[in-house]
Amino acid sequence: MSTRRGIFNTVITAAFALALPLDSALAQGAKPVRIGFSIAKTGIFASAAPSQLNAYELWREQVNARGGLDTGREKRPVEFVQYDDQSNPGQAAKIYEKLITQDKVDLLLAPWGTPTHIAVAPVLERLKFPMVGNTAASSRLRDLKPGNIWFTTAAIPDRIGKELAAMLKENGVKSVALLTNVLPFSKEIKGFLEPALKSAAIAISVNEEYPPDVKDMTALLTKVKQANPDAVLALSYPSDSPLYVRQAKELGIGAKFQFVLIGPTIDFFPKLLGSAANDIVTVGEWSPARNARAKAFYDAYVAKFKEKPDYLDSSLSFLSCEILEQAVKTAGLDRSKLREAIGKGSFETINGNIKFKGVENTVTKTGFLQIQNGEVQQVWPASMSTAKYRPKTSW
Amino acid sequence: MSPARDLMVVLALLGASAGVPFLGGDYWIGVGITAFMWVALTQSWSLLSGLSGYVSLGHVVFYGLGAYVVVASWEVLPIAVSLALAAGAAAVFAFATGMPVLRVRGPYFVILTFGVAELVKFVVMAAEAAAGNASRLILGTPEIETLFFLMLALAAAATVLAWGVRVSRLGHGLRAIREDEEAAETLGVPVARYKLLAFVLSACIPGAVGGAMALRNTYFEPLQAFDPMISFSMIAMAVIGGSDDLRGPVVGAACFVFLSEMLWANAPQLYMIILGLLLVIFVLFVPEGLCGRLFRSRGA
Amino acid sequence: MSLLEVRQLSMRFGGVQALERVSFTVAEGKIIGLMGANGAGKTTLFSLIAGNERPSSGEILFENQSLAGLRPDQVCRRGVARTFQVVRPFAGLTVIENVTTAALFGMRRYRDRAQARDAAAAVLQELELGDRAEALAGSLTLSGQKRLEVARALATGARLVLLDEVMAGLTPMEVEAMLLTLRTLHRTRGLTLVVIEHVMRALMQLSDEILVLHSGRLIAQGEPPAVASDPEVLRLYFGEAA
Amino acid sequence: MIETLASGQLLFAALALGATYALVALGLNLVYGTMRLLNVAHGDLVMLGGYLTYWAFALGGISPLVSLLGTAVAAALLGALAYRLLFRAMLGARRTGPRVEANSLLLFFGLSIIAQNLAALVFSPTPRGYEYLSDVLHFGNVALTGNRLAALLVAAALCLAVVLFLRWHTMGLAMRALIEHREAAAVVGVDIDRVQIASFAVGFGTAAVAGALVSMTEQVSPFMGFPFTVAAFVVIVMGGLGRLEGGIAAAFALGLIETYGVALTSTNWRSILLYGTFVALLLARPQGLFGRRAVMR
Repeated sequence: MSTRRGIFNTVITAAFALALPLDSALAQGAKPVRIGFSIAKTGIFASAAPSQLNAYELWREQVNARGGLDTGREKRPVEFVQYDDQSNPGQAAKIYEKLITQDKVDLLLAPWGTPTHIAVAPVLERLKFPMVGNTAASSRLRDLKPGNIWFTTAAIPDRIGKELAAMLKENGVKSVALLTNVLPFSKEIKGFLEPALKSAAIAISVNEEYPPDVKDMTALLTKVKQANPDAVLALSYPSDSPLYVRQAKELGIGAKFQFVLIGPTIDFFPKLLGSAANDIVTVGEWSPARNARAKAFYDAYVAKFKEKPDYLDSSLSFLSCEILEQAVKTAGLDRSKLREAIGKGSFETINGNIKFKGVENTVTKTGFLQIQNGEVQQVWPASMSTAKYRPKTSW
Repeated sequence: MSPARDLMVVLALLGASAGVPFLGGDYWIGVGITAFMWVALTQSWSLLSGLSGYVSLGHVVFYGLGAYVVVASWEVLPIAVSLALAAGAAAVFAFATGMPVLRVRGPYFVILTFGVAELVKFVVMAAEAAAGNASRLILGTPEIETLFFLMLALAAAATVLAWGVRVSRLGHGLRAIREDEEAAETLGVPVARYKLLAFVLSACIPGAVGGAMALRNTYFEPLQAFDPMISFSMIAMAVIGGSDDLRGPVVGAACFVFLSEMLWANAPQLYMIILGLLLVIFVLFVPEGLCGRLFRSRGA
Repeated sequence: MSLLEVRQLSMRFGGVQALERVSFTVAEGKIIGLMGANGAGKTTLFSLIAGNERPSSGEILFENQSLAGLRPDQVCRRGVARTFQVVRPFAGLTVIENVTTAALFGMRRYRDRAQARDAAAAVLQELELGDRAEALAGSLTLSGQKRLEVARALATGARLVLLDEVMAGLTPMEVEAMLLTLRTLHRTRGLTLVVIEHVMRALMQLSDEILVLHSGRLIAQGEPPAVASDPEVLRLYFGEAA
Repeated sequence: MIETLASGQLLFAALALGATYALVALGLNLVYGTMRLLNVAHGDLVMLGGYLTYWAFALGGISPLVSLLGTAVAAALLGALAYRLLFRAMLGARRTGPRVEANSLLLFFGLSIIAQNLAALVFSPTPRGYEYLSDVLHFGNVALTGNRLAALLVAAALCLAVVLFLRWHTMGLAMRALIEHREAAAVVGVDIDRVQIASFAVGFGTAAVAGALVSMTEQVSPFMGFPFTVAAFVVIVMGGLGRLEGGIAAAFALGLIETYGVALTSTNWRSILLYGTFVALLLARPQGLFGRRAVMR
């Protein structure tokens, strides 16, 4: 019994010891600018979050290497205050309340994912704290009250639906197979894509949905193979995108236009699938070839993390930092000035010029990327293209 | 052991924390909501599992159904009505499934309840997909202070309910069922009826809590509303606090919330690991939980 | 008048015939001894009467009313209580809580918990468990747990109590004590008892009447001296040694 | 439609799926059968096996089919260690039967959280993948990638090997004896401690090999294990807890149900079919599926 009691006490002591605040170890020198955010270190979004966190960390490193964040009067080092939201939007809302009211951070960066942004928005609104969002894409975002939150992405489902139909039409696609993961982003795209395809006179010869925990697609793809459409549009997530590609290769799906929604721009995708990943089209409005800043970001990211950035999330996350940095330079850390600066300003980013109208970035065009010989190229729209679209002729 | 005194202590603690909004500000209100949520959920879980020994690993199903009801009736029904409906839906579901599910015992019951919760999750998901939805967003939910008091009321209600069951014939019968179901039945305990009653009673408050959390999250997606981690957490809190003690869920929830507040600030990555370690240590060395260990109430 | 009547009772488990057309009656206020080798069907008979198992065919009447289709808790509330051969205490509850359960839920059905507790305490006194009331039931000795089984059965307020080997595994002194207790209870409470026992001498002393089961069939019944001299019983039950 | 159902392609998919399930469930079943421990961290061993194989390939260029031997041995050692450090004490501490099972579930859940988050901490949550044997082979009108075929063959061979081991090897016989009746096994002189270590070692080893095979075709990530745990639970409930051959048969049955069920209905029904089968089976046999019903005496 005494041993048990001993172990018990040890546990309690250990728990308290770990829980002791370490704030006393705060850095000396110029008072740092503290930037807070929540990140999904655990839970169902955990595997998606690093591409965002890495971009943040790269940015912080670069800013500090430049002597700090320029607040208009002085340069101050950047320090992050970050908490794990356990992939729970409610938890994220709580964290942003904490960041603003307890930690009294100077600035905020965005959490990962649409639901999390949406859950955080009312907090920002109530506490009047501006934040540049990044990895959120839903037409419902426009329902949010503008003023304290902005969205940088152009990959909003209604815009994707319209643009994808246009791209398919231009490339002579007459029929498609539509495979949709029932998760929110892909379902919403499907909702906008179906009417867009109809008005572009493109037939949907196979229209199927599948759950996020799918383990085998043979039955689904056999139907696709029999229908033999001109294009397959796999509205998929990172966990099932490789499954689609692998089994499409196995069955020799002949469609020349292969669209895979989320996954192809993540580093592991081509490593896992090799040549099968070639000529796959995916959503994205950024590539390293976009401009000089983009190339520099890409190189720095690869050098630091030994893997490629995610063309969607990493670039969006990084450019939201760039916007914040530029807004702070003109407005300082005063929240109302900052709000105005972000809302009305014009920013140079790794994805070119960005301006907001309401909550939305209306400058950046919705585009599509294609993996060509292992390189990711912008193939749509023409005004942003770095290469020409080419049909997929082999797996 | 004086359950009435325990009830007073717990209610006094809850009542005292009602002052948080006036002292702590938004962040602490949020912490309060989370803490009350766990008290309400764990108290409800203990009512069934702590007393009867039927360990439910699927309690999130009631929470998820409640959330779904509130979100689906958003802007159709008044909030008070949809919250009541959320509790009702959870109770009805418990009543409908309880009969067959509660025939299954021991570890089979544990994995069966998990299976039922997952099954319902995927059915809701398929139903939502068929209706063309994948997630729902609700805008214009009540202020955080309102939710705080709502959740406080739910925690208090769960505590009173759990207390009422503990001091009643039902509680006595459930304990007998936990110790030996057949012997209990032979001594006159209406086993099937009591188990079903406990199941239904332990379902209604999680239903309302799920509804309230949907208002807090302003967002509904089946994968999150039916997240099995919620079920696991209820069990872990009850185990750490002590599952056959009215104070156990409060102590367990307080430990979790305290730990997560302390740890995510300084060691966010370690939070889950330490949580896992605590669970292991308690199961191995302190199976009676903190309350059982600290306020040992029975003669041995 | 007969308190319990068993008519043509049969029970099959898979291919095994556990009981075959057993019929007998138990008059009110009597003590009936049930004998038979292991596997003869004694415990099965108890399980059928108490509602733990459903008979394949046949009928059980208690106070001239059929017990068919009743669950164990319903049978208990009619006034039949049983003990278990392998003791089944509510190990994690205290001794008094064990007995209070029976007082609350059995035939007596106290509405008031304090009254139920008082009744339980009284029963514990009768079984000389009064000083162990607050101990956990799991911590009792085997003798104590056997007494607890009896105490629980009594606390239900049952008129018919089925005692399944409550003296097995006890020392001779403990057996004597238990016999004394049972007799006292029988006298003071006017209980009707059916007793399964392997301690033959005890059974003969205690019972008004003996039933002998063999391979599921009732092969003899009558007063103890008559049964003890029945040639078939001697051959089957006592083997060559007799 | 008929054409689809009759095609060898679907059958191959069902078999490949079934073989993975069989291998994962085998270890879970063994550990449950011999010790009544419900290992909800079992899928995390699949994750571990996946990572070991990935790193061997990424850093050392070692073929997964070679490194899986090392992976199996490493996981087996981990299993033996886990038994020694944690479970021997727990099994030794006398509590009633069902509570060991219920407590083990919580215990393993704690370990699962630790394993997943430790992996996230050490390997980062970024998914990893490598390409191996990805050329498409054709057999008649059935097309399949080399890695899937290899995974199917290795998994099937390993399942067979374990079954033969249980049939013919002395230790295997002891394991079966333990599964049938713990006390009886001890009485006839089986060294229970050794058998239990062996069960842990074999159980952990086979799960890690399954992970190695999975990593050839899927990306690995710290949280990939749980779906495997779930599938394995469905399988062993279908096949009968502790019934190893039954489990293997059930795994292939599940592969068939999943593949053909989805082909006949909709892919969206996949999880509903899976959990529906699981729940229906448990409800149909409420006394548990461990072969025999506890008869009350």
